Amino acid sequence: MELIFEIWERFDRSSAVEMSYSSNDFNLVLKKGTATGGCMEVSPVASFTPVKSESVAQVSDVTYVNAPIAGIFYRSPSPDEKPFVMIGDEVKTGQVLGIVEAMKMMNEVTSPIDGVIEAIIGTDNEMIDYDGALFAIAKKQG
Amino acid sequence: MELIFEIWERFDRSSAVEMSYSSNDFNLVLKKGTATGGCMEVSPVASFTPVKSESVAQVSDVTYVNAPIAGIFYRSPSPDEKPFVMIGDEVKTGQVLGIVEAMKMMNEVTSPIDGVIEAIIGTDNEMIDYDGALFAIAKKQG
Amino acid sequence: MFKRVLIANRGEIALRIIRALREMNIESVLIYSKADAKSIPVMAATKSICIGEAHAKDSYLDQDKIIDVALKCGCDGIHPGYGFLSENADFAKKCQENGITFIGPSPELIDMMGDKQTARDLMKKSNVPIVPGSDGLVETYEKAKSVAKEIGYPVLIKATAGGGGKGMRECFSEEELKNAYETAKSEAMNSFGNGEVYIEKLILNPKHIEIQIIADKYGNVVHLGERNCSIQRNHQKLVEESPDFTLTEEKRQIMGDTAIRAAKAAGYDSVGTIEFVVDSQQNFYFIEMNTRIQVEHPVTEMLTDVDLIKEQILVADGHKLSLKQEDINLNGYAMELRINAKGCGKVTCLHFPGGLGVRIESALFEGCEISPYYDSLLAKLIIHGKSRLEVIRRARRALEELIVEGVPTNVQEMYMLTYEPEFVLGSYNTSFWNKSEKTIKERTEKWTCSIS
Amino acid sequence: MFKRVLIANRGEIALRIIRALREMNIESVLIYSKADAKSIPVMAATKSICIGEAHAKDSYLDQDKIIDVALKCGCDGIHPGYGFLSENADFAKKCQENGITFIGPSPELIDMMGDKQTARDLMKKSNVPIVPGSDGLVETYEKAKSVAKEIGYPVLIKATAGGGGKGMRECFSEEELKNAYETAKSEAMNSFGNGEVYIEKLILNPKHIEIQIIADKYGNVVHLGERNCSIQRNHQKLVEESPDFTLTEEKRQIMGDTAIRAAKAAGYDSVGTIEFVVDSQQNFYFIEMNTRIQVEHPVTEMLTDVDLIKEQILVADGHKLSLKQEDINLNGYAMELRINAKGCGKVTCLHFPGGLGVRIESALFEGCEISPYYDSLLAKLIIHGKSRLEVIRRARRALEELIVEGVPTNVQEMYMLTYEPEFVLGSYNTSFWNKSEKTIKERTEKWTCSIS
Repeated sequence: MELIFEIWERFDRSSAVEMSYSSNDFNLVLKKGTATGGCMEVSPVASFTPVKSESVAQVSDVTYVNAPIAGIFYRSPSPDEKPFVMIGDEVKTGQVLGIVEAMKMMNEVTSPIDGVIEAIIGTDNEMIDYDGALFAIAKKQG
Repeated sequence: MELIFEIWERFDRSSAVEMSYSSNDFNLVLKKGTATGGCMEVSPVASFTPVKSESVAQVSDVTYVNAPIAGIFYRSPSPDEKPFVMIGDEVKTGQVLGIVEAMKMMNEVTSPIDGVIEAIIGTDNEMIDYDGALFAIAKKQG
Repeated sequence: MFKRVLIANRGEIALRIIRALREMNIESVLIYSKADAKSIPVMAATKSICIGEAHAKDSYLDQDKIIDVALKCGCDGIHPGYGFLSENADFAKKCQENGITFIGPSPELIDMMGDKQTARDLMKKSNVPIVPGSDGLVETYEKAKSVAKEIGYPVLIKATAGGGGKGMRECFSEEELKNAYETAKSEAMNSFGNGEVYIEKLILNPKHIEIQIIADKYGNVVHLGERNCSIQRNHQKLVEESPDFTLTEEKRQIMGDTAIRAAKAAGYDSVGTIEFVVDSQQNFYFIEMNTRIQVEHPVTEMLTDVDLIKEQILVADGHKLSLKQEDINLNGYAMELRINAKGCGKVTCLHFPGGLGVRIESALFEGCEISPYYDSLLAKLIIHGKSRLEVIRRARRALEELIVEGVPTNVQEMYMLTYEPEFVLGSYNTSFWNKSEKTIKERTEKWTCSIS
Repeated sequence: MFKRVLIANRGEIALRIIRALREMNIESVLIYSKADAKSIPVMAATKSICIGEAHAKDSYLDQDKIIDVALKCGCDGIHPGYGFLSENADFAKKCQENGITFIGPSPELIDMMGDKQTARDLMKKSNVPIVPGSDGLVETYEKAKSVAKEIGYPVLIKATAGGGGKGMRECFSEEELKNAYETAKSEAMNSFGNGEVYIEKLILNPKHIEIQIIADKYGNVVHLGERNCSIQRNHQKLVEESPDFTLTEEKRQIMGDTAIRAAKAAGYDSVGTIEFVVDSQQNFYFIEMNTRIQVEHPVTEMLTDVDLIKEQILVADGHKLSLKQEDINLNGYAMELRINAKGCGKVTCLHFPGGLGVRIESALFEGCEISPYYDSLLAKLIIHGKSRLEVIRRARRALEELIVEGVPTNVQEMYMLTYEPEFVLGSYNTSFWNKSEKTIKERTEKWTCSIS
């Protein structure tokens, strides 16, 4: 019995969360409070998480077009010209929607579907993250 | 039986939230109420919480007799004499069950009900916390 | 050396003492109230005994119960922390009578320093500057006039029976004196049935500067520099720093020597603090001595690398002071920011800052309950750096990293405070909070959103 | 002064650099991978840009993308941290070509020190002791015999094409030499198709001791004492301490001066570390120079009160070193314990120790995911104290307070390590972990149970 208590006391003093012991005479299992789930929500960083894509995930039948690379997002081919697309425009698969400039390369961003521009999420002339959402396109019905 | 309660008491005092014990004679599994649920339960100190009342709350119709003061618990009036009560004894309201010695005063611990001693939780001759459980008494039926 | 020490306290200071004991290989026995059952000190101590209900009088102030537990658990020392029984001479005496070492000064010293008039007399005898005054009652206007002339205007007329500002009059010139004297007297008579008044010099907007000292039982005393504790709200310190940015090296020396003289005169033998007010001309006057470890002791620890709790325990145990005055160097700058709760609740999210020059003293944990029974101190953020500006910038980034959710706190106010020009310049005095509170609160409201 | 610095790193060192920049009033731009989107550095930086997928080659090692982001964001400096691009001369050169200051030494210096033979030659010329050897190929047994005789037994025969222990033979006497020489040669021939070998003195169970230096662009160099990094598992450091407990003051001086000489010979101009092996007679031999900030730099910071990251940034910006050798005092003892993950998962409960002498460097938070893509370092526990024993006891109590749940860690092993007699005595060398691993693991298993 003394042995059990000695083990136990050591266990308490240690930061172990779980232990088991078995001998000819007995088995002993000890665990400390490691509950599961629920905790991540109050984590300090949950609050600074960029949740753009998630926050708009409720809208169904919408396809997001994301940046293929981190770079500067341009809505028009050159400063003097009109934007490639405006909200409400119908677009075809493969149609150029914008440009992301990175490492002196102009990377065209094209539409993956036929649809209507629902939202323009990227800001013209500003840095966009890799895989950051640029456009939301509503699927054309029927 | 004494052994179980000694283990039990140790469990309550310890930071473990769950334990099982098996020997030739018996198996014992103890868990604290904090092992499940949300985030508060995974806090470092939740594990040290004495949750006596919760852990035994399943057993119905049992009344706990707690220490009125922090002190040394004595099961008998003097070292040479027999304990006031043994497990299984019938006790009457007001009957002396034990003594807690504090500040050179002998504080009698009496039964609040008519019943049967179900468990002796306090350890003879050892320090007991203020309001720490000493006895469990099963209410007399009828 | 002590074998087992009982800690008659709670919260961060209990944890601080348990840590020191653990590092000294001394066992710790913590007494606690039912409200503190789920607390880190209870977990961290070698043994913890619940002794009563939440109200301090039933637990942390219950002297007999505490002594009883100490005896039953075989403790040979009791550390009272700060607050509670730390400056209670009766308790120190009871420890003594029961053969337990009270980790602090003797009951006689606590008594002597606890009595303002005795302390004042002792200091005067020891050539420690005290706030000039009438040294006794001023029975007539004529005497008032001569006393005021002697100590110089402005003066303060105070009723011996006074309190809460009643029977107290500020007086800036002889023209005002007659009226002030009579008003104070009659107000005191009306309010307390006792018209006795005395006169003290009025120190306008002083700095509150204290000198940390440590003394052993053999008459050795060293001082560990000053702390500027002038940022106070209702006499509650909010920020403490060391060294004081505007104190000259010469004045620092003189104040340190004076503190040592005061401690030696008292025959002091533990850690303690000599508190002074300092006027705008750097004249300093003794106000009182704290015969305990103080909340803000870590500020001094950061500068001197002296572990004050360990030293306190060692000198209580009869060890000779290992420090000599010439060993004490004030290294860089340090500041303590007190993070206080402004209400109760459960801490739902907790994240402490870390990194170079950041020390946290706190017993908080995620999920803990802030109860209404005890003081509101949640955490002490102690910042150390090479220059005062580095410390301020480090404090800002530490406050930015600090997250305490679920309980309203003063974190945002402390952050805004670090941007107040007077604070940045280090030229503030005890009027700082009253002057700055409005701006700080407005800015806090403007830039943050309170947890509702 | 820099206006905006890009940090090309992650985890605790990214946070360490962001904090320093924040305290210097310099904006920080962090590049990060998708795996690190929910991380404290991403939150703490002034601006954070996701540049690619989790694999380092798509993000933290993608030089062109990093340079591009730095240019687009108007950064005038790039801090590479440690690992990743920190010792990549090409990257440093690209920074230079794009008008961005690489916060580290010049590409030429990185190249020179990265090439073992060039570094060895430079050190030899500069009178820095190197491990004695054949200085080139040993073509015949006769030459082997004369070289071995000259440098003294034991010796190590190494294939130039060798690796992984193949083509390597230890040899303790001339009797063993012929066999060892022939075996190494034929093994190298069989394994690598190249039978060329050279000979080096075999240093048995050396200490791994490194000297921290800092240099500016004007030829000023100071050293900041040594770190003993002999506790390693598979060349991965686990514990680093300073000062080394067994090094004589005289030897410390000589090693420090040697490190300065080595840095000056190289024309070095940033923070850096000169690594030595030290045999049981305290003979020391240069092995390599690290041309970056190291994981264990906080150990030195605790002793010297020098903020190495800030100094590194300042000298990179062309500031003259503000430190002089005579200003550097090693104050007390410090130790770093590396807390590593032994698997992946989500941190479900986190509690860091605090209090006097405890510094945490970590980007952990409750709820964070430990991903398999990067190194396993979770937190650095840095302990400072007046004596080595105080540091060890403080480390124990800090490890007792530390809670990291949800991810398997080495916390228990580190705790058991602090009780190993050889560790407590401070007399260990690089053989420590191999000798002690079994005991430590057995004890860890005996007293704890791993999370299954």
